[in-house]
Amino acid sequence: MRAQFVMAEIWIGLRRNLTMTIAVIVSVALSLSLVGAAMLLNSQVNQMKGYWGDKVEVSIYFCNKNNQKNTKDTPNCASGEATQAQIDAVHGQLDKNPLVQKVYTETPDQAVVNFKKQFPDSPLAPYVTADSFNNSLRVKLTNPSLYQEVASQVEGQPGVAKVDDQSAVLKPLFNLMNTAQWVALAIMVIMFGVTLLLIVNTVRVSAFSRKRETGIMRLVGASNFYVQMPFIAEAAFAAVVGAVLASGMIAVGKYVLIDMVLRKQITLISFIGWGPVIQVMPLLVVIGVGMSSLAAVLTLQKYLKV
Amino acid sequence: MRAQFVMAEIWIGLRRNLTMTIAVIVSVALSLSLVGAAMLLNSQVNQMKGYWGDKVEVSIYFCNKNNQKNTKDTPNCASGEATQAQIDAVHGQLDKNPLVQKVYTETPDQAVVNFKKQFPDSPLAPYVTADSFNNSLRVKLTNPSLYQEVASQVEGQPGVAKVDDQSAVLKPLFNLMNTAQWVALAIMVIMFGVTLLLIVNTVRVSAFSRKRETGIMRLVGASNFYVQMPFIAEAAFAAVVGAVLASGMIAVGKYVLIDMVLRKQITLISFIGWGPVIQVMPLLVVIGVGMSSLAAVLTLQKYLKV
Amino acid sequence: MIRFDNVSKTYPKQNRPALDNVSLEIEKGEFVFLVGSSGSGKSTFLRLILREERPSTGEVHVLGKDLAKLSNWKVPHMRRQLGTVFQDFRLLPNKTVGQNVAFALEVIGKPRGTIKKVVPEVLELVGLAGKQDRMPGELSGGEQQRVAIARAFVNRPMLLIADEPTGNLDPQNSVGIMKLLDRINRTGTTVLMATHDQAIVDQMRKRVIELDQGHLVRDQSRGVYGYQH
Amino acid sequence: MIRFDNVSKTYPKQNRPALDNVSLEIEKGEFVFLVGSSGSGKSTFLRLILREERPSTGEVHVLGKDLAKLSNWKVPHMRRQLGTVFQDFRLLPNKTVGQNVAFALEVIGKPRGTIKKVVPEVLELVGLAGKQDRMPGELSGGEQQRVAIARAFVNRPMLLIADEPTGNLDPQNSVGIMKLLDRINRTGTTVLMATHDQAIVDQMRKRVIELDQGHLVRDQSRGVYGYQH
Ligand SMILES: Nc1ncnc2c1ncn2[C@@H]1O[C@H](COP(=O)(O)OP(=O)(O)OP(=O)(O)O)[C@@H](O)[C@H]1O
Ligand SMILES: Nc1ncnc2c1ncn2[C@@H]1O[C@H](COP(=O)(O)OP(=O)(O)OP(=O)(O)O)[C@@H](O)[C@H]1O
Ligand SMILES: [Mg+2]
Ligand SMILES: [Mg+2]
Repeated sequence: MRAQFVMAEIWIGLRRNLTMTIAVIVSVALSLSLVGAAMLLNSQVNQMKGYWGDKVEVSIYFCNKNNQKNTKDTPNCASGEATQAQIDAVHGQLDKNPLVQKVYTETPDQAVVNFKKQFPDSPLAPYVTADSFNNSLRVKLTNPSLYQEVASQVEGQPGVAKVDDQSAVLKPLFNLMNTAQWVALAIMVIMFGVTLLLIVNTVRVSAFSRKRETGIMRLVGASNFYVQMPFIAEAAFAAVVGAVLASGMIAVGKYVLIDMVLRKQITLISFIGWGPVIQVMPLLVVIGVGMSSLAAVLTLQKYLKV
Repeated sequence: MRAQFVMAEIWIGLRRNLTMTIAVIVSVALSLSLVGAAMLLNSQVNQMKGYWGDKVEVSIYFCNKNNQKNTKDTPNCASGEATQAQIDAVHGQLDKNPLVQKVYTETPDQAVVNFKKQFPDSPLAPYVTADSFNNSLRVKLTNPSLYQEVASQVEGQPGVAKVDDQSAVLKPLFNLMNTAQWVALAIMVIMFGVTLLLIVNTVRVSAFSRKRETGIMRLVGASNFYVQMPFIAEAAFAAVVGAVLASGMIAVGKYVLIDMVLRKQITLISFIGWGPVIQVMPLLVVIGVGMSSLAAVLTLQKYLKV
Repeated sequence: MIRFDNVSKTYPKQNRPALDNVSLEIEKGEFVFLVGSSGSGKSTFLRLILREERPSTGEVHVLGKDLAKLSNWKVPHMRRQLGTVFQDFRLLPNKTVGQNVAFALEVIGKPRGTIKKVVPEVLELVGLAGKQDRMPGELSGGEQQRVAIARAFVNRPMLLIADEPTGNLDPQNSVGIMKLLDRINRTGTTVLMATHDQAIVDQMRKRVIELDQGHLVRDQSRGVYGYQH
Repeated sequence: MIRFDNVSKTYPKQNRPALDNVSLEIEKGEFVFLVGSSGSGKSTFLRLILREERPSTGEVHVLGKDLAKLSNWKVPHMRRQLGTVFQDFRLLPNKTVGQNVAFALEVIGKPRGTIKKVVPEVLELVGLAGKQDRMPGELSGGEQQRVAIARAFVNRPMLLIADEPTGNLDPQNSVGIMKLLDRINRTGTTVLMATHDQAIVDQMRKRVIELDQGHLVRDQSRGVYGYQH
């Protein structure tokens, strides 16, 4: 009985102000979809960080014939192409270094294959031959930030053309991704704020427009629960519908943006799948309902006194 | 006198509901800053499109020594490096083609210089020598989409290793930028909607809470102008303050994000300067005031009848 | 001054008309009581004069104008020539007595000099001289109704409309308000007052118009509240 | 039933107290008129009993409980034992008569069976049998006030509080309402009624409590409205 009556009251409240209800649902949906988008951007960035973080390594390039001609850039190579003995010596040193986790060798032929795999669309691709590359060692460190210690040990050794820290190359990328995360966070906070304000306003309008009912309720001794419930339930209902709409918008957005557009065009990046999207959806419902109920309760504290 | 009284009424209205006023200002500021950000993203994308659009051209690579070794990729080069006569023949044909706007030549030495300028951070940079490149012609077309006609004329001619359409390479990039523009537009529309709803709600609360005043005003024969002015002016005032705050946020955002972070890390892209930012600011004020006045007028049509 | 020609008014979603084919005329300078039991249509009658409602059929003429032909934006100007008083005073609780009266002039754009002059004059007329700076909450109901009358009269309207002005007042204060309305009527202002107050109607002996379920059932000069009491 | 011990009430930002050191007691089953000119503190007196306001000093006991010691969340339960009626009826315009009365039971969580049974009973008691499905707008003021009384009485409260229940009614309807309140009083319910209506008070000859500017100036059994009229 109680439940049925309360439901009926909520329904009347929602219907009475249909435009208002729709307005709240739409704005909650819009806000939450931006919140969800920000969360997904965050997942995407984390995924990219993980993907590239695994690949961070130090590269040691040995001299080849081309470097000999071009001693301005690689002064260590004046004596010509690096010998296998020189390469082995460096390899041996690295194997003994406790900072080094693993050492791979890459011959010029492997380098050509890797290059073509990594940059299939590069305008250079047709001209890349084994001559363009050097023998090199790829070193995985136990702690990438101690790169400098390994580099200084190896740099200037006979036959070493150049020591390259890939993490230095990836650093701008990581910074960029960090920036993207901050922007996403900022948008999220902004949207939280806007949604809260919207709901507070709406509950105020609702409380104003139903002053008569609530006045009578208090008069006849309805408990605070009975007086406030319809408002809170209305706000929560609008939030649930809004969150569901937002989930739909996010799903459509992810499908169109990532699956139909980006994934076909940017093959280098691994994009998020449906997992994070599906995880975000219940979160949106929880956030929406929690926020709107909270806003409703706080607003009603002020507008519906005993 | 009239003006002074109206100002006093507006001031009373704003002060009476200080929390409300602050809430509206904050939400207008947040919404407009997202609107502004979307506009700036649009400017940025347009700038990038212009920058790269100018560079779209067809490249014709002639055979060099490396291609001869690697006839799988470039079967046309079996007879060895292209002669100057072959190059001139192709050049002459292109000059006669009405689809061609201009033809540049690029020697391998120029190619090295251009490569190093364009990709200073590339891991290949130290190994790139004139040997890596070919003689090539860069062809600017009157209409880039007719690339295929030019390509078929030139392809397979003696000495031609490969014909490359740069617009094909840039296409995913343009698609990506178009996507970014759509996303920005969507965020903008969403924020417009949310802001409108917020202002409508606020004006409703304001009209509700001042029913007594407006009732008396209509009773004593105040014109609609006098009755509605304070509400519209309140909304407009909140919008102006909100737009100013949004302008500030955008300026700070552009400085921190673009000038302090991105510009240092991504040297390939030309970022927008302060021009578009300064253009957006008055636009935000106009949009904010226009939208809120409109929302106020429409809301009042319903809530304050003669 | 006021003419009703076969006026009926049915509110939306109501099946019974609130006013049913009412025709009457009120001349300049009259003092008219509008009586009738609750729901008989008194307030509806007054709202039609104020053009807060429009008749379903028939014509309402006020101050020589057919209200049906009055465009919306001209309504405020028409209302400036009428004064209105209600049972619940309708004062602004956060403005002083003087500000409440001045408000009515400010919102119709009167110059400040005029306001400074006429507000104390009208407050003296209604017997509130010296209480200009009191808040409505500090006054008795009778005094609050005097403020409302001052506000209605400050613009020197041709017609004063009062909807149960003594409904919230005790008998003593009611008598005071009636004396004030009588004084205003003597200045030439037409007064039309809806009331339930038998004692007052019987005592004043003015023209009485009685409505019953929307029908005009009596129009009597120098009448009393009802036949059967 | 009700006991005031040296109760004073000063509203915030007011310098004059609305009630000043009032002490009195009302016994079970009494019928009490609360009279006094506008602003004398009648509504304040009633609001203190309903615990819509709290006294500045002094103690208010209602139904044997010290209201000062009643925690906020227990107030609704206390109010269920009181019935309240106001001048402006306070009905819900978009619910039928029956729904308006049932509403009072639904919001305090009464089972549906009880509601179905008691609503027609109480409507018959107040003389509205058969009008269960009418909307308030279709009723006369007197009938609307009967609905409000039915709502106040449906829970069979010990105490019925009425703040000028006849203030919006014509004399005929007022008499009907007074007869109804008298009938309710005869069932054993204490009735406390604030009023301006001299005719009613003079005719009923019940206990009269008079307030003047917040002071208790008269407490007379079988009294009349005032000495000086
Ligand atoms: N806004 C409205 N919408 C629908 N019906 C209305 C409206 N106002 C009044 N009515 C109905 O019109 C009829 C006449 O109402 P009106 O207020 O004119 O009566 P009244 O004589 O002023 O009564 P009272 O003495 O109670 O003030 C009543 O039946 C009432 O229910
Ligand atoms: N909420 C309030 N805030 C401030 N002052 C108030 C408030 N309610 C009443 N007052 C003041 O308290 C005094 C007593 O008011 P109260 O409403 O109790 O009088 P009353 O006897 O019911 O008058 P009436 O016959 O007009 O209803 C008045 O001076 C009034 O202005
Ligand atoms: Mg009326
Ligand atoms: Mg009172």
